[in-house]
Amino acid sequence: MWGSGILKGLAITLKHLFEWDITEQYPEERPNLYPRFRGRLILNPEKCIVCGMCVKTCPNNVLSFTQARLKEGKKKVLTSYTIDHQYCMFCNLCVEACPTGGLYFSHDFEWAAFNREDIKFVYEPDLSHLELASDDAEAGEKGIRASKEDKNEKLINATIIAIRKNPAKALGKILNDESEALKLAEMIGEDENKLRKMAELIVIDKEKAAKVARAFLVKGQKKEEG
Amino acid sequence: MYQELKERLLKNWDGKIEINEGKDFFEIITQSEILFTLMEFLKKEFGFNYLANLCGVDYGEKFTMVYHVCRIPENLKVCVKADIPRDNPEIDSLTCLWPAADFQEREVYDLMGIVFKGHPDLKRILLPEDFEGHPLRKDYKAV
Amino acid sequence: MRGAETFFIDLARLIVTWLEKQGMSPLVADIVLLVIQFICIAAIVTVNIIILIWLERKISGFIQQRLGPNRLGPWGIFQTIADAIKLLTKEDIIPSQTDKIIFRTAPIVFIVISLMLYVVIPFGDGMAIVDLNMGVLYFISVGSLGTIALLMAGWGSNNKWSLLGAMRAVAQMISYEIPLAFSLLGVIMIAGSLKMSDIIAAQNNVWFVFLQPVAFITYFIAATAELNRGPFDMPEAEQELTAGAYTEYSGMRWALFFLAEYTNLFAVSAMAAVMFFGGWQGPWLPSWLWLPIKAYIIMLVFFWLKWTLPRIRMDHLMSFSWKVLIPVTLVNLVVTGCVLQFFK
Amino acid sequence: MIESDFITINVGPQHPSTHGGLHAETVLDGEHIVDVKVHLGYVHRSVEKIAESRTYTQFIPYNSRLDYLATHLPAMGYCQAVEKLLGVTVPERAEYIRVIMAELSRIASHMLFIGSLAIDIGATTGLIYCFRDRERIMDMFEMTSGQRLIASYMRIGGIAEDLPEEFYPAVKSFLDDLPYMLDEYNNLLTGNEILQARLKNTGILPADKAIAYGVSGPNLRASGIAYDIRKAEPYSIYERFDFDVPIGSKGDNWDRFLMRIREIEESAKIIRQALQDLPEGEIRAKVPRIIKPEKGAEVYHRIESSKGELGFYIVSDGSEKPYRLHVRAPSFINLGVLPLISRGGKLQDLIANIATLDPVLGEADR
Repeated sequence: MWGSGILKGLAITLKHLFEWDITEQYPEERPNLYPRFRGRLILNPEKCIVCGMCVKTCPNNVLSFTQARLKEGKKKVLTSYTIDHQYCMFCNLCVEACPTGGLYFSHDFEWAAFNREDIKFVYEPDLSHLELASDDAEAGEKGIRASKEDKNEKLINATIIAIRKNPAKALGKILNDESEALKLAEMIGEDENKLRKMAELIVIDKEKAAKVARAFLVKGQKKEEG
Repeated sequence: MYQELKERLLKNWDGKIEINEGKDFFEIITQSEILFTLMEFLKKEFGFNYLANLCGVDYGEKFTMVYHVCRIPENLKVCVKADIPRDNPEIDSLTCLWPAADFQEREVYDLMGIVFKGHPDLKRILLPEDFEGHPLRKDYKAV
Repeated sequence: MRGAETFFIDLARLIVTWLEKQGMSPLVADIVLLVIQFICIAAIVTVNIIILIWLERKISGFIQQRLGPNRLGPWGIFQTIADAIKLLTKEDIIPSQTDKIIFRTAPIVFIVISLMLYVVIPFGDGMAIVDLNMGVLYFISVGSLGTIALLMAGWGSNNKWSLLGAMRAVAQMISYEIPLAFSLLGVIMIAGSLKMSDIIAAQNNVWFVFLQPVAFITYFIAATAELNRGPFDMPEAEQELTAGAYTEYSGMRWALFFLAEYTNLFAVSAMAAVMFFGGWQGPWLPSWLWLPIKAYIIMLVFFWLKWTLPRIRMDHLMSFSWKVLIPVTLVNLVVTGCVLQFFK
Repeated sequence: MIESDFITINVGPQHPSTHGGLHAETVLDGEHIVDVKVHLGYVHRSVEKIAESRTYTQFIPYNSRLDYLATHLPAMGYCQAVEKLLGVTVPERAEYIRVIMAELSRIASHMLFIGSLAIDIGATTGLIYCFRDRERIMDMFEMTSGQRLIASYMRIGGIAEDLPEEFYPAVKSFLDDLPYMLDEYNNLLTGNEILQARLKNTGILPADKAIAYGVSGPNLRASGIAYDIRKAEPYSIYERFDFDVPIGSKGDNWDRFLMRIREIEESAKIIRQALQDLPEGEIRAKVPRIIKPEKGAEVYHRIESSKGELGFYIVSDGSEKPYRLHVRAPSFINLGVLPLISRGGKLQDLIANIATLDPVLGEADR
């Protein structure tokens, strides 16, 4: 009251006027970084087993890579790895996801650049001494998406075999009635094309597969009647 | 309290509403036509004075408006849901009951495209005025 | 010691005698001397401002536990010079919707008015450029002209923020003119003269700050408001009016306002030193050093206040002037008059 | 005859004291405010839409970007909402660490509030002192999570990493120094007559209006309503701690300012208790790598963030991504009351009103 508060405030500022300053003079004095500090995201290619977990966990599509298979042993190798730092949120999810500890954050924080491309990290190992499987080299170009398609292909083949072996069980997944499933299997018969299409549908979109199967059955029934 | 509320609600709107007593919220599923009277009833008769949250959910063939209403400081809480047909997304505005609904309804209108009848100033709030489409709808395609 | 004391007076005399030897009439020689003096003042003011700006930034830095400018030169003393060069070379932007003539003249008017204040300030024993016998009156009246410059700036900018700032400036400066003048009246009553040299001479035995403490405080507050410094920086009010009257100004035009503010600051502080702290009087050092020293100490207090206090609200500011300061100064006047009459 | 007219000025989106991209279209009669219209959306990032294309885990770092001043609070709210959806129980130690982090975030946010209020009403130095002290909390965040401002430390089912050794002395010394820090703020700001004159009796928000407008958090409590979700509906382990809910009397700017200072003290109390009881043990519950809540499950989880009631409404469709995620952002709804409390005041009060409502535009616009 009556200016005493103002005087108290003035005393505080006067006290600090003669106090030691706390500014950290940055380029000369280096900041004290704690061990967990997240600077630049670094890949240790030696430890990478090309599992793609980091790409799947990244929320912001920072990471991408391409892969190839060795001719002998079918071991996967990395052909390139890209970390686009401009989208990175430093959330640490990829580091936590990496099963071998191949990704980590360094303490490097001074990486301002003039171009967006300059803060992109691209790792391209020298693979000339390795013999790559020829067909996989192409697939490797498409990277993770290719591997996904690869996976689908396997599943489709498996489904075709399953339908041939036990149509009631395999087709029963999309049709409720076992007798209907058997009928459908009969109608598909030995037609490779139809079989493959059905298997594809089952793998990619089950609901659509069910619809198609039902339509197919109805059509078949009409044919029989007509 | 909740028991009394349940009895009164069923007495007033038997057949038109459905009541679920979840572990978190006392849930009332109602229809968009009677939403306003129901809310008015909740506010006037049971003193639910605090509209905590409202938002819309796009379920494909229909929208659902979800309201979380509380009575404070006692912390009694009710969740009210009302379905809206997709081809005619209209529902009564609650701004005259709770001014808190003003901004939130504008947000739902902006992002979900639900029209609130009786809202004093129903304009886009987060997106620019000339924006086309309602991004939180499931059929919205981002370019 | 004698030589140092009269150095500037001897120099002036030397110049006049030399000019007269060249065959000039005494009148012309005097006019030439005046011109030289005014140029000197402009130079002193400029150098002074460079130091002042650096000092304020340094002080504010220390108060806030920062270092202040420290990159250019030792302790950053060349920072202001670098800033001045930057401001001078900056593109001159005049927004298209402004009232061009008023917009352009406002900063010039402001700086000229603030330079005019220095005419009556006695920098040392017998070192006022013109020792007017109504010096205090001149100071007050010229000082109040600054309002017009701010109003011109605000109006000419054709910007609503600037206009609000200008309106605030006018309201504030007119209200604080009165307590400012009233608080000086007490001093004038004791000294019995409006002449600066007489007032300083009257403080031979005791400084007026001890005889008129209330007047000093009211003068200080009113002067802060007159200078538009924090906590009374209404017309500028960065956080509310986004720099108020100066919003549209940039580069050197803006710098002129800035210069004028610091010029005013020094003038008002020097005035406080003259009126309350015995002017150039002081032991050991020559008289022309004492006044700047006293003025600088007063300015440090201005800095200290600005970097401590929040900005007062406009209506509180006005009511503080009309409801507190003016009654207090009036009572002070009455008491001074009574005491003077009693001891006569 | 002098004609007079109103002036319309745009306070923001580029203005020194609108705390980001807030745009208040203000109609002035001289210095008096006739009307204020709030325009939002200048930092709209469609977080709710982003959530629909991210898995539950991937969405965690986006939360801290909502209220970047209290980084752990929104992340904690979101993780708890998902845990509620899954029915996961978080280990004791993780709960305690979460509470410590949340309360530290609250202190950091409130310190910034005091500082930014100070600078908004012209006391530049107050800001620097508050930032100086907040820096110590930021250091603690860096120790624990590696990030200063927007740490992604919370995980579904617990936390990312255990506390490092150097954290304990740091937090202890911070808590020991906190009373001195508050003393300094009180001497510099709270006791200052100019500040009191500017805050007292301005921007008055009566209790009934506050409730009707959905105002929550310290702003609601300043109006005299003791409603704190930590007490009213204890989430996490808040029922184990002994703390008070400070309430104001009038609901003016002054009350809202005091609320923050007193809440810092209460938060410090909670942290002290949590540190004392901190058990050893697991820091993360067993949660499947791919999180798929059951189809049709939905949850509305709310926590007491530093700004008010922060709610997450999540609807699941059985897939690994949320079907719909709605954030009930307290800043957004608190801003709705700005016209009400500003009308009839002065232009300078508007600045103080914005400052004491404490909006974070990242959260308001989402």
